[in-house]
This record gives sequence, C-alpha cells and structure tokens, in this order.
Amino acid sequence: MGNKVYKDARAALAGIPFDGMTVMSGGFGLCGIPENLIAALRDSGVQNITAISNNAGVDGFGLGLLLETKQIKKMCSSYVGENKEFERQYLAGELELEFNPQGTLAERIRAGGAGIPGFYTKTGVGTVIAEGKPSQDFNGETYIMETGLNADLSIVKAWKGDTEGNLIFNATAKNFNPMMAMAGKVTVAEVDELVQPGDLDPNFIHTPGIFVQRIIEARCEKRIEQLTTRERT
Amino acid sequence: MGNKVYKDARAALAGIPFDGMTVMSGGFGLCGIPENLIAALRDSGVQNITAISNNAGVDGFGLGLLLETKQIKKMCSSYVGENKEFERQYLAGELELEFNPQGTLAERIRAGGAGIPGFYTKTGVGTVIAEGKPSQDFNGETYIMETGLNADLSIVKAWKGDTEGNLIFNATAKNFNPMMAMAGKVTVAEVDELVQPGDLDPNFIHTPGIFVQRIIEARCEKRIEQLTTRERT
Amino acid sequence: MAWTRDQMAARAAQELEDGFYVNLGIGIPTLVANHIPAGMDVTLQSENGMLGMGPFPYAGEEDADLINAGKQTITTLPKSSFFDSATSFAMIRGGHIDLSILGAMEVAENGDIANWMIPGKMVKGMGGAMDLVAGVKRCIAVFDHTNKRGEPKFLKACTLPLTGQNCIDMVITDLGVFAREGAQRRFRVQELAPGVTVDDVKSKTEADVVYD
Amino acid sequence: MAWTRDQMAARAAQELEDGFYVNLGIGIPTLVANHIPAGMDVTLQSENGMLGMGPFPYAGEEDADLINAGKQTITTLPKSSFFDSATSFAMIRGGHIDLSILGAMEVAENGDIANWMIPGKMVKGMGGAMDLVAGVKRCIAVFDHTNKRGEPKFLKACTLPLTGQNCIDMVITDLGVFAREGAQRRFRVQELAPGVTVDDVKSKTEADVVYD
Repeated sequence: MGNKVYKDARAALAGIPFDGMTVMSGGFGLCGIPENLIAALRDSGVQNITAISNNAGVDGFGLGLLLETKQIKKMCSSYVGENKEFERQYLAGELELEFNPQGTLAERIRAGGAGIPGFYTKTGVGTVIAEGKPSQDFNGETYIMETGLNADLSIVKAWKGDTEGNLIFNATAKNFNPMMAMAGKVTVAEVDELVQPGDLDPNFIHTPGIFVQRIIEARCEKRIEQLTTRERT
Repeated sequence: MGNKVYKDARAALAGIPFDGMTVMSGGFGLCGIPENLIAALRDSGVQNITAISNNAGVDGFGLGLLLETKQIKKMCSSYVGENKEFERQYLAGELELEFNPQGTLAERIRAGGAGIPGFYTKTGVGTVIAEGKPSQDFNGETYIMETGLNADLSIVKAWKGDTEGNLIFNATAKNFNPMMAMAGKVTVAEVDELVQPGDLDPNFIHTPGIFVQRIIEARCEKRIEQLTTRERT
Repeated sequence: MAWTRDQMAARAAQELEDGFYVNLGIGIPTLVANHIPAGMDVTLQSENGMLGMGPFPYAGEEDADLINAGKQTITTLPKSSFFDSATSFAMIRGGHIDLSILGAMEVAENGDIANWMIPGKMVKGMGGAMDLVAGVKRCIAVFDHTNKRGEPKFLKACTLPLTGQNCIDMVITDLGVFAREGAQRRFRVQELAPGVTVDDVKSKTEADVVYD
Repeated sequence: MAWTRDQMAARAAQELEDGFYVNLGIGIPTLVANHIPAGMDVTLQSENGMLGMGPFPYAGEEDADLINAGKQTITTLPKSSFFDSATSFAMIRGGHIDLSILGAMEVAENGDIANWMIPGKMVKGMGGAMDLVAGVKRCIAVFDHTNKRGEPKFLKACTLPLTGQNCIDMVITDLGVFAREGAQRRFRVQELAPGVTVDDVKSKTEADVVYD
C-alpha cells in the first residue's frame, strides 16, 4: 500500500529540495502557514528558491526564516509589508520581487493546478501589472492574459488530514492552501490532526487526497499578527 | 431584512423568465437536478430557451419536460444520449446543439462565474471542438481558447440550504450545481432541507449564500437511471 | 466644518442597502461596519476567505485561524461561510460583491484610483485592491480631501501608479460627497460637510467636478 | 486464441501500480476494477465528482445521489471524497490522474484516438472523453482489434472525428498489447494473446507497428 505518512517535516521533505526550485507556501499573513515544513525547508539548506506565497512572513517567523538565511532568490506575492529583513534585502537588490494582485495570484495557482496555462482577467488593466502582458477585448471590455503557475514543491497547512491525503481546513486558515496543493508537482501537507480514512466525511473534504503526496502531523505555534479584541460591555 | 426564501418553485421563479433567455440547470444525468424548478420553468411558458446543462434529461423527466413542450431552442451540453425526443427534434432540425467536452463545460461555467472571459485548455486540440477557436502555444504545446459562460438564470439542486442561501450538496449530486450557482445573474436553489443560519458549519459550506438569490424547500423524486446492484455473497 | 473620520464612515454607510454584500478596506472604510443601520442585512466579505464577518472577539476568545484581510482577529456570525482564496476572488472578479469601500491616495476625475504604491518608497504590494476595484459592482473611495501638505488628492489625472482605471463611482472626503452615474459621466457634488462651501471645495480640488 | 473481454480487462489491470489514481471508461475498461491485484492501493476516479469509487450497492441500499460517470449506482469507501465537476476536471486536465483506460472506435499509429462520434449517426456527445485523453498522464485504449466487418480499427490514420491527438500510450486488443514509449515513438508489439501469431496481427492491422 502506498504510504503518504511521514514521521516529521524533515523526513517528509527528504529527497525533494534542489537549488533553484520553485516552492509554493500556503497561508495568508501568518494564518494557515506550514510552520514546520518551512523550518525543515530552511534546514535542508536548499538555495535560490523562487517562493510563491501571498505574503513573506514576518522577521524570524514563517517565510521570514528563509529570508534571514538568504535561501530565497525571488518572491512572488501580493503583499510583503510586514517584514523588515525582506525590505532590506529588496532595497539592497539582493532579492527579486514579482507582485501579483491577490486574486490574480490565487487564480494563477488554481489554473496551474487545473492544467490551464493562461486566462484573461480585468484585474490590473491600465496598471503596471498589465505591462508586457497580452491583452484582448471581450464584449467591448479589455482584459489581460495571466499565466498558470506550478511549483516543484507545495507546502500546505491543514487542520485535519487522513492517511490518504484528504484534507480539511479551519476557518480563514484555508486561504491559498487548497490551490497550492493542486499546483505542486509534489505537495506535502502538515496537519494539526492526522486521522484514519473514513474519519473525514467525504462530502466535506476540501482537498482530495490525489493532490497530496506526503503528510505529517505536527504542532504549530500559530502566531497572531494583529490581536484585536473588543471590550465586554 | 432581505429575504431569499420563497414558498414554492413557481413563486421562486416569478418575474424571472423571459423568451430567449439562457438557463443553466444543474445535475449529471438525473442526479442532482432541480426537478421542481424545471417543472415550474415549463409551467411559466417561457419560449426559446438556451439551456446549458451537462445532459438533456430523459423523455418526460428533467430537462426532457422542456424538450417535450419545445421550449428549448438550443442545448449546450457534453452528452445527450438518453433522450429520444431530443434525438427526434435534433435530427428534424428543430433544436440547436452545441457540444462541449465535459471538463471544458464545467470550467467555462466556473470562469463565467469568476469573471474570467476566456481561458486556454488542451482539451479538444486537433478535434472538431477546436474549429474556429483561437489557439496559442504555451511551453511548446498548443492550447485552444474557450470562453466563460453566464446565464440569465441558474437553477440548482442542493441537499441543505439555509435562509441566507448557503448550500451544501450530497455525494455526486454536487456535480455542476456549485459552478452554475456562481454563473447565474439570478440563481434559484431548491433544497431537500431548508435550515436556519448557523445550522450549517461555516467550514463546510459548498456554495456561499452570495451566489444564491432565491431558495425553496421542495421534495424531489430522485429517479435512478441505471440501477446497478451486486449480489450478497 | 470638515467631517471626522467617523463621520466620513457614517456617510459611506448611507450607501449601504438591505441585502448587500460589501467589502471594506483598511482604515476609515473599516469604521463603516460600526454604522450599518439596525435591522439592515449587510454581509461583510473579507477577501482572505470569509463571508459574514463578525465583530472582534472578546479578549481570550481570539482564534489564530480566524482573521480578516487586515490580519486582525475576528469572529463568525450564524450566516458565515469560509472559502479558499480562488473562490473569494471569484466572488470579487465575477461581480458578485455589491459594494467596495476603500481608501485612496489619489482619485482622478475619470474614476482612476491610486492607492497602492509611491515610487521611491518601499512598496508593500497591492494585496487584493486591484481585484476589488476591477471586479466589484460599485466602488466608493473614502479619503481626506487633501494630503498633509494641503495639496488636492482628487485630481485631473492620477500621478501615482494606478490601482485601477475608471472604476470609482463615488468619492467621500472630509469635505463632501462626489458621485457620478456611470463610467462616462463626470463627478458631481452631491453633498457638502456642514459649513463647507463650494469655494472651499473648489480651492482644494483639482478634478473637474460639476458644482450645481 | 484471442482474449475475451474479461481477459483484456485483466491484461489492462497489469498496468496498474500501487498508489495510482485511475479513471476507467465505460465497457471493457469498467471490468478492470475486478482485476486490481489484492493489496494494491488503486483509487478510482469517477469524473462526475468522486475519488475512491466503491463497488455497486446491495439491492435496496442504492442512493440516487451516488452514481458513477456511467450513471450506475455505486458506493463509497473509507477514503472517498466528493467534489464538483470543475474540480473533477481540474484533476484530469491538470495531469493528476495517473492512468486512463478507455474504449476506442479507432486508434491511429500516431496515437490519435476516435471514440465519440460516427458522422451520419445521432451523436450522443463526448462527455468527459476529450478531457481525459488530453489531460491524463497515461492513456490505454482497449478495444476489439477489428470491427464487426473484420476491418482493422488500429489504423494509419483515424477516419472518424478525433477525440484526441497523439495521446494513446498503449493499445490492448483481443489480439495483443501494443505500446510506445513516447509521443514521437512507434507502437511496438509487446505481447500477443495465446496462439495469436504476428502474421495474424499483421493481417488485421493497418497501423505501422514494430514487430520484433
């Protein structure tokens, strides 16, 4: 029986990293990021990563870990505002950066996973995002073409997963994870809770196991970036 | 408070049908079809419908009801093999037919709902499906462009829905329903069970209420096309 | 007297309608949530993947898995649903959101908006702003009428890199409300803050606006 | 002696590998499910929206909401998951399915396949066949070597409208197995049914096949 379960993040990445690889990493801000797999990717020593991730983590956490060690050559993101080391490296010309509107990024990743090499969107028409991209009119409106994205490795974070790789996500920790799972040549998932086949309701599986090649159960710190509360009245 | 709940299928369609309209109707075969809304659409007397549906029902059931009464001008489907009246009308030149590969049809509908007017696929390259469609090479492979689809009205069938329009589907009765809900200017859902907000787990809602404008609870017959069983041994 | 931030938010809230699905940007637009009329059914979308955004949690009840697009901890409502980023932006790009209320650095008389980068400064990224202005049915920009140096931000043409072209339908500033009825129409003064005169506005506005 | 339908299915099942995700077409391909080696983990996809297709239900336990792509009632397995048609074909188009086994009216020596329409006859539609042959990593066509009139179906070029171009990797007929190692390569006889000779095959094959 094909076994997708690995004992920890290091074991789950064994044999996958190579210098110059493209890695998709799930999460929005620090919410729903594969903390353990990011740390294991850093420990693998892999260099010159092109990282596709909506954000760049914060200093010393999330993808910030890989920025500190300069293992990332290029970021493909929609917003990178929370990371000082990122800013330093970028202004020093040590880091390449490709901005994508968030919805375009999400759709490019889904497209990559779905075998769609290009699609048209009106997002970014008339802005710097449109520069150099083919455009076409549909029903009298102009749209630009964006391309599908794939990765050599996708690392994603889920709430529960079974040994077949079926995943479910919790609340807004879902975000980019399901599409990235689809777009990785190899997808490795870390889950809060690893369960047996049949423990997840087949009607409510967010990511079918076909999109997940390796899986680990691991504890996450789950840092909060903007703790915001209201007064009890 | 905006109220999406209607008392029956006839009431839910009131004011929507017009001659020449485009209607998307969910389901695969007779599985997951909006039986009551199809009947109400027939009863509305609307003419010259362009129907987008993976299949065409069977004689006297599903979209077969609208074929019998010749209310359908054109079908946009992937497979129409189970309907004799369809065949008769088509061969007599009374009915237009546009075939789409099933995956292309599904993706065109999703694209329409997602504001994507065109996308590239390798499905159908070198076949009659590619005729007249723009093609483009990506990474040395040829792809054809397909366009997004929208409808004046989408009628869908769900398992449970709440009064906010949030829907969940059961098993393979999901099929085309979620995408069609996204692609209708107006989407009307019929559900086996209408529940209150909070009765559905927000993590496991298949179709968020934003895609559903009207909803009814209605009993379905749920016919089986190919009853296939095995022997107890 | 010019409106306060909260008054601007309250004015923007008057544009809400029963049954609306709305996306609120960061800053003043966030305050609009406090001014939704009682009994009006408005559903807030958070583009990181949620419909039916509830209020901030009580201290100790925060959930790291439940945040809004500003990365603040939030809560659910009975009607809430969660979805992935592709579905979230399918809603936005597909025109399913009724109204987007967002901040701006500049808005031009042709409806262009710039709110994501200042050349020469570190660029944080556009996040979902370009998708929102391109996809949402109606966009309202809320911003101070002038910048810190007293210069107009409602311009003949944007000087900063655009977030979107010809997509703003209404401008609400501390001085008043400016609306147009279509992408080919001119903005017209619809309302002025108490004590603000047309001449006040004219002196602080570069855009060619209709003053009736 | 030529293989029976069930023997053809059994031969096709030898192409399965542990961990494979597989889509089986209607007809002989459906029978392949009966020949999955014990202990081998193979997951069957049904393109109407299911992974982990289980056996037919016992009489009285059928569920109208649970059918396969042939519209037959089926059951779940512990590993099963359901999804919508867009996701189902994202799997197929995106190359996530390891193997598709499908029937054919004609296959050409360049890997073209025709299996969906005969001009002049009522056309039922291609269903998911065009997506499968274009998207799945490896495609095996299973069909009788000749038609009812004894004419070859493994041809120099397809005469019927194509389902897909240059997409078949292996042909299994009642006479034998023909495989190629890449889209630019020729098909080669890999195995013959017991008692079938190369001359038998040559006389019934139009395609330019390598016979070693």
